[in-house]
Amino acid sequence: MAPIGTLHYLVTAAALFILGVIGVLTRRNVVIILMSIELILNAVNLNLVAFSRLWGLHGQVFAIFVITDAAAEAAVGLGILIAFFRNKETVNVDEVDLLKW
Amino acid sequence: MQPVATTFFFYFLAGLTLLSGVFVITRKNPVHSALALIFGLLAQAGLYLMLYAPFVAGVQIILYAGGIMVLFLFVIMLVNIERSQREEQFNKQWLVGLLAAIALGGLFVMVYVKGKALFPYPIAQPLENSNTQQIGVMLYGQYMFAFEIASLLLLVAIIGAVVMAKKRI
Amino acid sequence: MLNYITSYLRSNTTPGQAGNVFWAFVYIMVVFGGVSVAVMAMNWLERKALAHFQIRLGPMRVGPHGLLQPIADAIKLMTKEDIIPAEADKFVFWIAPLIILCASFAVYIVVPFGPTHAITDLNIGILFMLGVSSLSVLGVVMAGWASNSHYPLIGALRSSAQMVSYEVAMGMAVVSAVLMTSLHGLGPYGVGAGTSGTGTLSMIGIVQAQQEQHVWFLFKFFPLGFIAFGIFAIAMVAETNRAPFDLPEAESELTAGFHTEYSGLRWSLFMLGEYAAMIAVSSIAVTLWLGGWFRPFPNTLTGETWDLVFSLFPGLSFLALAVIAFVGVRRMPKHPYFRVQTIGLAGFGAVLALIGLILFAPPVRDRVQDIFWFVAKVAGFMYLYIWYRATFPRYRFDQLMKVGWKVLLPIGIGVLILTAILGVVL
Amino acid sequence: MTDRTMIDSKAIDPKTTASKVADPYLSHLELDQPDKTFLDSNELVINMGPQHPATHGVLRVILKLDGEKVLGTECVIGYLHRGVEKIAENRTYTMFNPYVDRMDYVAAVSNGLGYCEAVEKLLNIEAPPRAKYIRVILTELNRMASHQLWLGTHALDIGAMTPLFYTFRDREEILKIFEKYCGARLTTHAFRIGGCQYETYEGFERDVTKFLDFVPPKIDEYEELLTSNRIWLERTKNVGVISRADAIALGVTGPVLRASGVKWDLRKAQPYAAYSEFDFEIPIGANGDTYDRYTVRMEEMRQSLRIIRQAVERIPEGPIMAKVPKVIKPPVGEVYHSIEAPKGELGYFIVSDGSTQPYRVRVRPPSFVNLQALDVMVRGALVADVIAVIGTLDIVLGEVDR
Repeated sequence: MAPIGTLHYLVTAAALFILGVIGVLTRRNVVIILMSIELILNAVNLNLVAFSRLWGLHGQVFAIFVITDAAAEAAVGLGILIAFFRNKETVNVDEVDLLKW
Repeated sequence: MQPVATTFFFYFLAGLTLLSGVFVITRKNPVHSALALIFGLLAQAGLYLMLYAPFVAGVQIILYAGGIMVLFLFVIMLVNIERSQREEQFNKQWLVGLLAAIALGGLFVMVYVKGKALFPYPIAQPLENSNTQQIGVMLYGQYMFAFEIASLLLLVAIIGAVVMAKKRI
Repeated sequence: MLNYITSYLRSNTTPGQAGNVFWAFVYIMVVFGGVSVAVMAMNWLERKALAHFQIRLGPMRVGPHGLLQPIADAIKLMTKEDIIPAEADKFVFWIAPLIILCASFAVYIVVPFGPTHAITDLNIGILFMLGVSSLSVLGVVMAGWASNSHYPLIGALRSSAQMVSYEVAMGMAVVSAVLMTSLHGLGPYGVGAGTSGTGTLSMIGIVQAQQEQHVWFLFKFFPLGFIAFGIFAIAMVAETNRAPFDLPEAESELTAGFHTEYSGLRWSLFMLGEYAAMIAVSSIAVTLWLGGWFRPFPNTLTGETWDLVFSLFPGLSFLALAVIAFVGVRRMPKHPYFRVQTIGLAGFGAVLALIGLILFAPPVRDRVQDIFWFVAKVAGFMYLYIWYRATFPRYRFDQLMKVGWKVLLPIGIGVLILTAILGVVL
Repeated sequence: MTDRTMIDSKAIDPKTTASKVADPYLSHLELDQPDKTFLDSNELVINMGPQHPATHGVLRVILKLDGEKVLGTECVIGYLHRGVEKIAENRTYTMFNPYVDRMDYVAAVSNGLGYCEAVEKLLNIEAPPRAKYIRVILTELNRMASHQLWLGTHALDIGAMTPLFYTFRDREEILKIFEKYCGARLTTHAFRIGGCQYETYEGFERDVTKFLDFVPPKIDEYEELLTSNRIWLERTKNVGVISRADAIALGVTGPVLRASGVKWDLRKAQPYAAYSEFDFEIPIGANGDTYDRYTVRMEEMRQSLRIIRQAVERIPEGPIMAKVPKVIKPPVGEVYHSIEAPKGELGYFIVSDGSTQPYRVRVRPPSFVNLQALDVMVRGALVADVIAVIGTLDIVLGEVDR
């Protein structure tokens, strides 16, 4: 077996990213879409950390920022979801078709 | 650690990550999705450890698996999931989405094949024990401004989430 | 191969750091077994101590003074019917106790029982401990949700809110202790002043920092370390869902909280996880504030004589337990019906005495000392847990939140800031 | 919009929504919006009991919750209904006497006292002084026992386990005295119509005096565990408040009424037995919250001890039984007699048609009336407060359901 290099991690991250994109594009449940976004962010993180192995720690610092961002995104996203659910009684993203209610 | 173990653990953790990703986007029940995502995140923390990024791994566990996922589970329980399960799971443009994703994947493959030389096998580096400390120095030195912005962002997110989710403010 | 095994013994690091898989495996087995035994002992002790608080006898029937009661309980729980409610989500219901169990046992990877007696020493040790122990929230939430019933759901919501809230206060207290590792300011003995160095997150490193600074962090910057410890000591009780913060399983309100629908082995996994988590957080407190594996008074009572005296403690304590057992033998009723029990208790006492005598042997003595002091300190916390349970009424949910967010958290932040300021000034 | 119709046609989801079953008990809880979830208000309806560790038997409380906040309660009773009042119509006056012990089984002596005095009033006879003193001693001992049991279970409901065992230890001494006196510990059947059946046993006074010396430090011990305990204060102060006016309007009696600041105690207001001859205080509270009810009951225990001490010291010699006809056949008429039971006003309304059996017996149980205050007391409070309030009302389901 070949030794594990950066490329291995990059390929893993790319696959994870694609999975996330598929999730966002095809699912209708808002919760799962948000989770898919987390997958995408994680794929980015994996890339950053893998690169930080080659080119210094900046990648890791950025990964931490990305995690912070993910936390903020999840909080706001889920807050919107709850507000949405309270009004429409559904978590189907296709139903989000009004600008105002 | 021996190279064999490294290889094994990489494939194991990477496989777990991808498998859980697949489960996340295919499960009907959001709780199962969330469970899969948790395992994926933990596996990814393992991958970070293998990349000598213990601090990121720790943050991943404490924030992602322990914090954000609890938030997700909470919300899933609050919204009526049984109903959403009965609905159609995939939207009408799933084929287009799939095509777009495959195109994206093709792009990645192309980039990696063309730029393989850019990503050399990392030279065996010594164990970086003070890694965490350097990250701290960087966060509070070079990236001070970004760090403060991030804290502001979190504050805004807290307020935003409260405003959104609360019934009567 | 043999060399691979023995080479570790000559090194002075943990097996994880030495990269010695064999010894790491041995350590994992020992720690896992030890914690399981400790949980069983804790079970017996809690029932016994609680009973004596409450002028009862507690378990008396299975074995002398109920010593075999935990084993009998374990057998009972294993043979009980394992019920999964019809409407439950089978998979999640099945995996929830395992999550809790794994989370609370994984923590022990970095618990330092001695300078070399840990499975490994991560340089993010304390972060790892906090992170992994926070994972048990997931198990609680899932158990409550999967049961598909009102009481468990409310219990799960309560308990996850509680655990998440108290984690914040706990984190603040921990950070102030971690900060102290880098501040070599004036300890009570004025040693090491002005040599501010780098801090550490590693569990062994934290204890060693206390050694270098010649002070337990409990007494560092006097009231500050003490307050931080107090915050942690309160938050850890809340974190493990024990009285007086046992709302998630408040018997009188929610029957049994998130594990209402669980029975048999699965239920016992919850209990195992809970007790293991109690021991784990106590060991965090011991490591961070009470000098980990160091004996008491390392600064005032110095010298060879005192070292010798303190090194006799492990053996002496076992001998004392043996004496208690023998007194129990004397007090056993002389009826033939009790003969087996009397012999059993005498045998138990003899085993304890034997262990005590072995612990007096110099080579064993030196190696076991660290572990003994660590375990003794943790045991003190375990006793506190029981004491709390016997004494306090239960908080109401909003009061619990109030205590967490409006009392502990601000104090924690204040202590953190003051510690930082003091560290810079001194 | 196909999903919409699908949703509406589906059965409601049992996890997060209220059951739509037409339950007569639930009518006032306005459950007409069943398809709501956790996010909306007025959604969660919980059945607390009848199998619940904190409802003191078989009380079923239907709680309508908004999160943890209580929007309304409905008590469903009758799980322990044994038709005591109906039984009375088929028994002679004497035969019915033991049955009353089974109502408030933790204060059986008080029940017996109320019944015997009611019948005596109907017969227009009076028990001799010595019998009256014995009655006072036993009834007050029983009040102690009842309050001790209340304290233990109430503290247990709030989460303090230990007081339960302490109170049971001390209650045991009272039960021992009962056992020595009449052979029974719980449902004593201590009194007869016209007096007492048994003369006090040899050493009765010594036992009681010993108990009187033994118990005050124990009461201090309970108070030490609870009275100034911070958590206890937070759990009980301003919890389940009932105002003076509300308490009177709801007909609440006993310590619950007195904690709201009404100085009403039948032992003083309408003295029965020998109570007019003793000197004691009526403790009252100020706020009518759970803590006041606790302090009132604690003080009542001490006052009981005071009464018992006076009674033991002054107990007169003489007969213990008045002249009662062999066959009790009261004149046609009706009578209402009430006493201050540990839980409040215990009243007996007896209608006689001149035969050997009562035409109708109606009991006014204090627990039943006090229980009606539950809804007022817990509205807007949290679930945990419901537990505390049920505990503080000190209900006995045997008496509520009869």
